[in-house]
Amino acid sequence: MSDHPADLIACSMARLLADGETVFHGVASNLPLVAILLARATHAPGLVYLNIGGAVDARPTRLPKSTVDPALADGAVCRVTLADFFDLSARRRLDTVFLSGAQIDLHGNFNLSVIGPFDRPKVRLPGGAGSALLASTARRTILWRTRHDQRAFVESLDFVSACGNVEWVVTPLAVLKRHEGSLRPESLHPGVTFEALQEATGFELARPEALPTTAPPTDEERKTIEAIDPEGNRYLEFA
Amino acid sequence: MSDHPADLIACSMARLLADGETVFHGVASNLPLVAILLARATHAPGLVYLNIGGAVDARPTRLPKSTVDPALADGAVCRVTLADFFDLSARRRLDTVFLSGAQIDLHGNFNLSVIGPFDRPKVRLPGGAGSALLASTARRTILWRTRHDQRAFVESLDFVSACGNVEWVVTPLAVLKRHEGSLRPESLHPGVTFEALQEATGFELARPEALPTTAPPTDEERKTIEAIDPEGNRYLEFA
Amino acid sequence: MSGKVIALADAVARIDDGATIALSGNTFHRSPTAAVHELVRQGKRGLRVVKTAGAYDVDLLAGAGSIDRAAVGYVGFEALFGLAPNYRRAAEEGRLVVEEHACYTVITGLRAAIQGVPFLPVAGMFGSDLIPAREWKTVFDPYSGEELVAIPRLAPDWAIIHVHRADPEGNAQIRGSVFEDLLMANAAERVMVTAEEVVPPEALRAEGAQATVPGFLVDAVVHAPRGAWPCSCEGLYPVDDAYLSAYVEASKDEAAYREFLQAYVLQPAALAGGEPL
Amino acid sequence: MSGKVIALADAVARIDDGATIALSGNTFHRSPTAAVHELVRQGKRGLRVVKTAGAYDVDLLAGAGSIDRAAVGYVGFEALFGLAPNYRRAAEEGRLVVEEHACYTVITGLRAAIQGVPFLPVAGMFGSDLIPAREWKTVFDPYSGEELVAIPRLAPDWAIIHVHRADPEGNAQIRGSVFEDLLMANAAERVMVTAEEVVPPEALRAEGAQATVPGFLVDAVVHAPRGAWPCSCEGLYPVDDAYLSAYVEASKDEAAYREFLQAYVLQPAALAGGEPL
Repeated sequence: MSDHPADLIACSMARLLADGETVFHGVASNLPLVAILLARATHAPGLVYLNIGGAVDARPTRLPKSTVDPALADGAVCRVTLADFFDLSARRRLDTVFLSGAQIDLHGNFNLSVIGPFDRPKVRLPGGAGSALLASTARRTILWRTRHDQRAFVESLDFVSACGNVEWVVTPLAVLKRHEGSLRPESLHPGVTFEALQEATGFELARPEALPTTAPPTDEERKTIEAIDPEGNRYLEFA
Repeated sequence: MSDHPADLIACSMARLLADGETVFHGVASNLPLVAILLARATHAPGLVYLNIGGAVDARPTRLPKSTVDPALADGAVCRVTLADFFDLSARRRLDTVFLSGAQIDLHGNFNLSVIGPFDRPKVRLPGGAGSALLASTARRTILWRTRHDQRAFVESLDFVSACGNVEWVVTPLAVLKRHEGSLRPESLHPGVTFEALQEATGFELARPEALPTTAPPTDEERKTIEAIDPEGNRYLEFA
Repeated sequence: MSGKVIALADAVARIDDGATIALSGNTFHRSPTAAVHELVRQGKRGLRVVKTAGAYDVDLLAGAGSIDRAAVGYVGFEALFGLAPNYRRAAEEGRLVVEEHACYTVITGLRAAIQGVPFLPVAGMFGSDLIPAREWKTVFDPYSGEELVAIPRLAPDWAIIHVHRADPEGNAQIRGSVFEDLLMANAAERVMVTAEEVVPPEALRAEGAQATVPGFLVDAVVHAPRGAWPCSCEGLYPVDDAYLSAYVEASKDEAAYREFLQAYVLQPAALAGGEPL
Repeated sequence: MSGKVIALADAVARIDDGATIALSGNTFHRSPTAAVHELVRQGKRGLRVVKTAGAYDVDLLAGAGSIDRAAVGYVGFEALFGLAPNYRRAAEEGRLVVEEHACYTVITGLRAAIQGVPFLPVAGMFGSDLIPAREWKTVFDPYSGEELVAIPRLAPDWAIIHVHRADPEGNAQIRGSVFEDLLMANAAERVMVTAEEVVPPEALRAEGAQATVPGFLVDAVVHAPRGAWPCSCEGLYPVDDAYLSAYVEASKDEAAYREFLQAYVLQPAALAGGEPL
């Protein structure tokens, strides 16, 4: 049975979360949302889940398509505002933030702003949202990207929307980690070779001595993901 | 019938308030509190009353001795925090603030900090609380002082806690207004002569051509003050 | 009801061409859409919009040509429909200047306005091309010498805030997520509240200090039931996916977009909002 | 109850001599008095207290010799009893350094800590002798050149917050005026909550997001009924004028003050608080 990349990504990200840490996701973050809820349902019951609507430790019972939806405040213990979570990050008390980039470079810098010149772009992207501040102040950033090709992983960004404490990058092909300022593969998803990964990546990857295969979701993880997201919102970004 | 100076002060201050303005008092401000409630009960029903507990437009039914008391939030339409009111002042949207000074000089600068050197004072006063910011950012400051003598109205302050937009000073002897940077009497309370006022004041006062007598409280004002403050908290500062 | 309650058209008529307007909510949630539609109907031009994360609202204003500047952290249709089609087209064709912000710099700029200071410093951000692109300057901490990015004051002429309930004095209650709305209401020169329900003068007080936005900050109150539609209003109605899907579909080409605009926005009948497609 | 709930003495024992402590409430209202009394009982020394407007709490700590610095906007007994007798004596005798603030500069310093920046600029204040006395420096707006006073970060080691209810995870509910407590809880390195009532883990959640202070900011929860006495706790009990009057009276001379301290503070029996004099 072959897992959908969304499930591999969600599961790989969930496993990166430690019990008890504070974790934040923003807009358009369906995969991080599933990852957070999966981690909380499995190995990290004390995860403190923070989101853009200002909900503290909500327990949503239904996943909306928009990750700003009020449904993501259900069961919260406290409601503050987005500004409070940015402040939390600014003072280095936010443990993990999930961010994404249209383009990502070797150093984990990323672009969500423009393809082409900033003032007259070829493609106007949505904008970095909170990234420029969060990536540089949260204790660590986990990036995800639902496409792994040379348009996404580039030698040179058209624009650096954000850079900073990127620790992990999770894609449909691999889990990469930043070592001494450069991304390198930490595990390859089932069926992916280093050569295929390098081929899909616009910058040169260091080849580590040991390069394990990403453990696919366990049965428990698969069941939990399905229970969390029965409507399959985690696949939206692949549409 | 001779009015207690507290009633004259409260009444004179109430008359200075315009309908619809935003007005704030802080700690230890029993007379401003009575003045605000009196103005609202008479000529200024649309006054927006703000206080240190963050209550917006409260309608206290009972006056506490402490002007930070939760009783002063009764009937509020909204509860924010003190910080919001300081911000309001900082952006020049607070119309009137009531402040007091242990020492007040000719220019309406005042001292609530120390008598003697700052670092080793002869008398350590309570401190200026919000004054240093509010006096310089609120659209106007009304100062009150329950004692009018040469110790209170001085040639030279031991310490300038605050200075700024002081417009009025109300005392047991007179109502003073700042004209071109200097205080001068605007009206003398019943029975007070200019000479007596000058004698009680440590700096030289300009003598205006016309110097009316402060109109004593009307019967309606007297009745309203008594209804607002039946326990006489307005006299506390005279104890 | 008297007080500050006026008709939507009259309230929106008070907004001048060229004004900077901050819009409540975040992406598809509690956007002041009724007022946004009216801005388009009145043919406003040269507006500048302020929002941390916009979606339909900013996209529509960009497509209709109402805004020529957008001070925003994000404009998109999330994973539902991807890029914002009209916003993107306007920016790519040079009709819209995107003053890209990080969401936190929108917040910081609003805070500067609220606190009466011309700028506020922020932690982090070095290395982002936003600093040169936006010509943001730096300051040095006078105590330690540390260099910090200085975000200039962002003071909207108007904040337009959609709320659950408001009274005639402008005291307004938001249920659930407040997003950046209180910052906007405090930072703006003037505030328009559009309310699902206009309640009697004493209602919010009698229920115990239920106002989120104090009335003294508010200039105009508009009764606008379903006024966030097709966006959600917490506890009342969800995002209208079908409408948004049709909007995005129509926006792929200019003629279809104009037709859609005519049918769903320019007709005053569309004002009430929410008739199913 | 497990989680973060510990005994008052154990919680206070975690505070080191020399620590900077921020105290909840304002003048006579919702001061964390139970913890303040315990600080005195444990003979802490060299503490620095942070508060916008203090009264009995700061005065008691000054009289007992627990604090040698006070970063405060106001310390006094309002019009009830005038000057703070022990605070005043300690300052006048050189035993206490008063780092006088305007209340707004306490708020601004806490905000700087919250926002992770070493300073924040404030509007106004020029002409006040606080600027030279506190050696506050200025910054220039890099856009307009305007000069502004820069308030340095004020980051307490501990915030001690008295609340109405808390759960074992530290989620804490304050009813009514929050004063500067949320700023303190966010700015501080560690947070101790003293609670009138400790509720079961799910209570605040089940009632609908009732926490004011989120538990992830909180390190210790102490069950302290009447823990603000002799100060008020909104909705529960008023200011104890009789106690405060006796305190102020006793404080006029050092021997009487010591006796009072012995009878009402140093006896662990006084912990519950509020036995009428």
